[in-house]
Amino acid sequence: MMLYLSSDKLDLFLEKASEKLNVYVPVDDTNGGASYKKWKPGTAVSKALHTTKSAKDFFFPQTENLVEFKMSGKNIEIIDPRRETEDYAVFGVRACDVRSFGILDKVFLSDPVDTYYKNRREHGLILGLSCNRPAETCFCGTFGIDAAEPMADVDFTEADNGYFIGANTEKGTAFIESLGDIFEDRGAAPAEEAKAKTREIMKKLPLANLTTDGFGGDKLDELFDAAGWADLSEACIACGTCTFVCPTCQCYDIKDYDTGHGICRFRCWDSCMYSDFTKMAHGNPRLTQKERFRQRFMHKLVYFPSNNDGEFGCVGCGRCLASCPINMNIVKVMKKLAKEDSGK
Amino acid sequence: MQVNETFTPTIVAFCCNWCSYAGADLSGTNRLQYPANVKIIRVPCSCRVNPMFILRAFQRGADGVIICGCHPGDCHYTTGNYYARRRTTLLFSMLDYLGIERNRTRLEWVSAAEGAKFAETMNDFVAQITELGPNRRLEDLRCRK
Amino acid sequence: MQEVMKKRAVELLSDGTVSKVIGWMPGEFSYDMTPAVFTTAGEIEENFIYNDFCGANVSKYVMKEQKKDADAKILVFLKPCDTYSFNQLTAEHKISRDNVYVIGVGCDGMADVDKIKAAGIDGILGIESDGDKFIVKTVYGDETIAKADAMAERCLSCKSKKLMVYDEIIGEDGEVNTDCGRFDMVAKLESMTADERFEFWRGELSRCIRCNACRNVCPACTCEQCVFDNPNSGIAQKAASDSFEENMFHIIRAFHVAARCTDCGECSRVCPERIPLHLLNRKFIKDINELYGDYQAGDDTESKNPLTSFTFDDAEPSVVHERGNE
Amino acid sequence: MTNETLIPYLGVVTDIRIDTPDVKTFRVLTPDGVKPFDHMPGQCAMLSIPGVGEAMFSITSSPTNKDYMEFSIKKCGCLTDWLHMMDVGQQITIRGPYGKPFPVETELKGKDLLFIAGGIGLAPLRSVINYVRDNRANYGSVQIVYGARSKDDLVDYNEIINEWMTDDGVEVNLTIDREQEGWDGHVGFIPNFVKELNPDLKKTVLMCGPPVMIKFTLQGLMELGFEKTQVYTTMELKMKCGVGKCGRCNIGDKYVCKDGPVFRFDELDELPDEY
Repeated sequence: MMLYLSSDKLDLFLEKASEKLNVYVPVDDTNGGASYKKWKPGTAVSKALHTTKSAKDFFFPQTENLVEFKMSGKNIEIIDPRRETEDYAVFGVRACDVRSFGILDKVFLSDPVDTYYKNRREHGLILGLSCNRPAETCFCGTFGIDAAEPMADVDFTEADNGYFIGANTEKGTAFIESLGDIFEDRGAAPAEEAKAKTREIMKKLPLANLTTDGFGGDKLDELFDAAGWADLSEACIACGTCTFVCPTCQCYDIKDYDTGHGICRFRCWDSCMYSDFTKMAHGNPRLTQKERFRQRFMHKLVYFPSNNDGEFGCVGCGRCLASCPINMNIVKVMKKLAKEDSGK
Repeated sequence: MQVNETFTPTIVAFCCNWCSYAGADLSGTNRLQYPANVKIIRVPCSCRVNPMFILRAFQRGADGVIICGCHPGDCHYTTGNYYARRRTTLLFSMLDYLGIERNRTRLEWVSAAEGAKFAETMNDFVAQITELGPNRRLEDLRCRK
Repeated sequence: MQEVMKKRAVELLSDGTVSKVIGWMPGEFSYDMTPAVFTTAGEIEENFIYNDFCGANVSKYVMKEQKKDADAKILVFLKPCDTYSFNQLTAEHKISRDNVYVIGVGCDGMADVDKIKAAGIDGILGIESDGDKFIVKTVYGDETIAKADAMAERCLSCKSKKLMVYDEIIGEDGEVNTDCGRFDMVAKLESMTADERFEFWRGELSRCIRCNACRNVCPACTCEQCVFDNPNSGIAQKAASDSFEENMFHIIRAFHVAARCTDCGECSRVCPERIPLHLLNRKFIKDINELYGDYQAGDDTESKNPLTSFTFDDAEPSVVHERGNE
Repeated sequence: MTNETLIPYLGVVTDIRIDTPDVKTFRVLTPDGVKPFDHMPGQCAMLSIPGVGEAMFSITSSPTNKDYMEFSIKKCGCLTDWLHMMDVGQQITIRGPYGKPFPVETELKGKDLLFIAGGIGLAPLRSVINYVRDNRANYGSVQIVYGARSKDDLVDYNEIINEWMTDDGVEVNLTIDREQEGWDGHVGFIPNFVKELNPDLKKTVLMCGPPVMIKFTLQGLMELGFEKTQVYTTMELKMKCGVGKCGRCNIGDKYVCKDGPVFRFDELDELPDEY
């Protein structure tokens, strides 16, 4: 038996949940994309497979103030600008994005812990939604992700004109229980059927056979020196689109901003594709776009697994495939390098 | 837009060194009054005013920005103000297009001999901005006190 | 078309007219072509592709290649809108025309896969062109969509199908379309109240993630170092931190290309958040046309840019205050 | 004090010593007048002037100095320009210590040590040299090869002359790049000087200086018969966070701020050549 919520009760569920915490749902933008917005009565939940930006914003916002300084003469006052974070829930997170949180955790929750991230992470509740209509750009299976089982705090599976609901964590169970009797009990068969159907579709997608063979922490030397990087990076226009829509890209910059009445030190997303990413007073170790381009993919396919027990830094969400201005992406990189490798 | 009775706007005036800056001087020596909340920034020519200067003035808390240059034909560098005229027109038009109140920006030609016109222009502009209220559409929230 | 292009590219490479060919190579799906530089006939035979989805403006790659090797002879295939950018780059001395062999490619409008997806077609396995339709094979079954419905937004208000610069033409040259309605949306915005315009632009610009794609792809953005990347400019910011930053970035970006923008529409095409950035550029074009006389950047390589010229009786900036809606 | 990594502590500059025309040494204490934190030789700290910038500097003073912390800083960019302009009493912010130190308590113990420094490259090594001098019994002989562009560019010249050179069991070899009036010591570049000195192959080498010096000195050492496992150096790349998260100071899979800045050359050999 599983908990079941019929589609027409989704608003009721969101309303009940909103009484307890802030609930964010994907909402269609004016121009065809989707983004997370705070749910209010009347907000329509988007049917889109993906939001344009990933859900990493919730824990690692694009810009956040780290610390403020008041300057007077030779003296400095240091102020911690943080306020108490409110509890919140994010609805409609797909399996790939759920996995990406685990990857971000490995960076931000490893010693020394990033308290800004941790604070947000702890206050957040993830309500996953299994995919039922994956797109051709999806390749989460390559990284061992099951699109049908997001494994979030609570998973929602669309079937039988409604949602089948299962909690995976204590936090999720407590949340579901706290909502009272808006759910009904039903046999899990339709949910299992829907999941099986999704898995079938995943197998038929064009990228279903993409593998990570030939990549990993032990491949550093041969991949770093691979001949393919020059051709692959040829057309790159050095924008940060891929890094900013990526759910696992976590590089950031720290900058100071003079507000006229103090200094606010903030961090913001940064991209290894930018020429000033590694630029120092005495020079730049990554002089051309080839090196910068290589860094991004080496990080995901080699450096990250090397430091994290073989786990890759990509979840196969396909956002970079959809948004790159010149259609260069991790799939093309993997295929070209693998081909080159086998050609040796 | 809420109009606050006690609101004193901050005005940034970019003044050309060769005319309106001297015009401001003249209005001072003639004891003509203009509000103290007009902050004058001296520039070598009205043409030196980069659109970014105007935006950054708003960012740092200006409620209105006025550019003062030599009358067309009188530019110290012969043609600077003609270029300035085209550029400023396009920028003002863009700000208007983005929904920024169109009266927050102005360009006036004030010569070195027009001390009275300078004071009059400033008084008028300050009154206009006071009526508009504080700049909220082009402000940087981080800079708000 | 693709076969003719391939044939000419191979011929020009083999007879030594050119040493590099700028074109497109295929992607993973049938719609994600990547601009590429070919140096051998073999590469062209194997990888050169041209179809309805080759929308990227490759004129800026000519500049990039010439930077690497100023003397290299380059063959480039340009669509009508690309030829305007090419002309403009030549006028600004960013491209040396002498070392480039331009093949103009006739164009009836490019397709945009986002439009196909917006029509509810997803899980795309393959797209075939069939007359005025696309047959789209998907994991969820076959679909058809009229080419007109799949056409990129910018092509719907195409200003000109005329090739402005070429050494030879493949396909058919078209005509300038003065009645393309490309300013309709700008005019519509102008007729709104200031509050409505503000709301509209906040809604659009607040999605900006400062990825810089619009800037980097723009054929008019050719500065060695952008003012937004210069730590000494005081405005170098990577943050999309506040409504002001977004406004400022986009105003300045559009202003810096004002009167040089050829209205190729790349900025809107590449925006991952689908912000209609071309509406900012078109506003400048419309204003310039109305105030200083019709001017089309990239028409030729000789005429004077309206922002580096003037007349004695230009309109005063107060003209802004006098027209349209407040 | 907080245990937040990205929120710095307050520091006060209590003394500024002019070492060379472009190097000054800053003494830093907390506002309460104590040393900001303990560290090991080779570790770094993030110094910042809010509004100007924040950057990583190696801690020049020895951990055995319990009273204060020192940083020798060369003027070469935005932040360092500012630091050079400031007066005693200026507050700055400081966080750290970051990175792995030289293995003074493990691999280097009991070894004969050869220090090779060029220019401001003495800064991180001075911390080790003084640590070794203060724990003299734990280490074998100490040889220091130090070179700079001119006599005026030798950092800590007085300390070298008055303290290091008078120590028993410490051999100091100085060199400058070009002949100079008032200089009767060695003239020539460090790589050649090291070869001329022909140091004992049993020594362990600690090296820091400009990249080109490191490259050629390493070559020279290899020619003399040294192994890469005998040579340590300390690296620098652009850093923002200092804790291996901001993602820019990596060489391959190693982050200089966290896994470095001290590397043994055989470790560097395994990393891609991107520094």
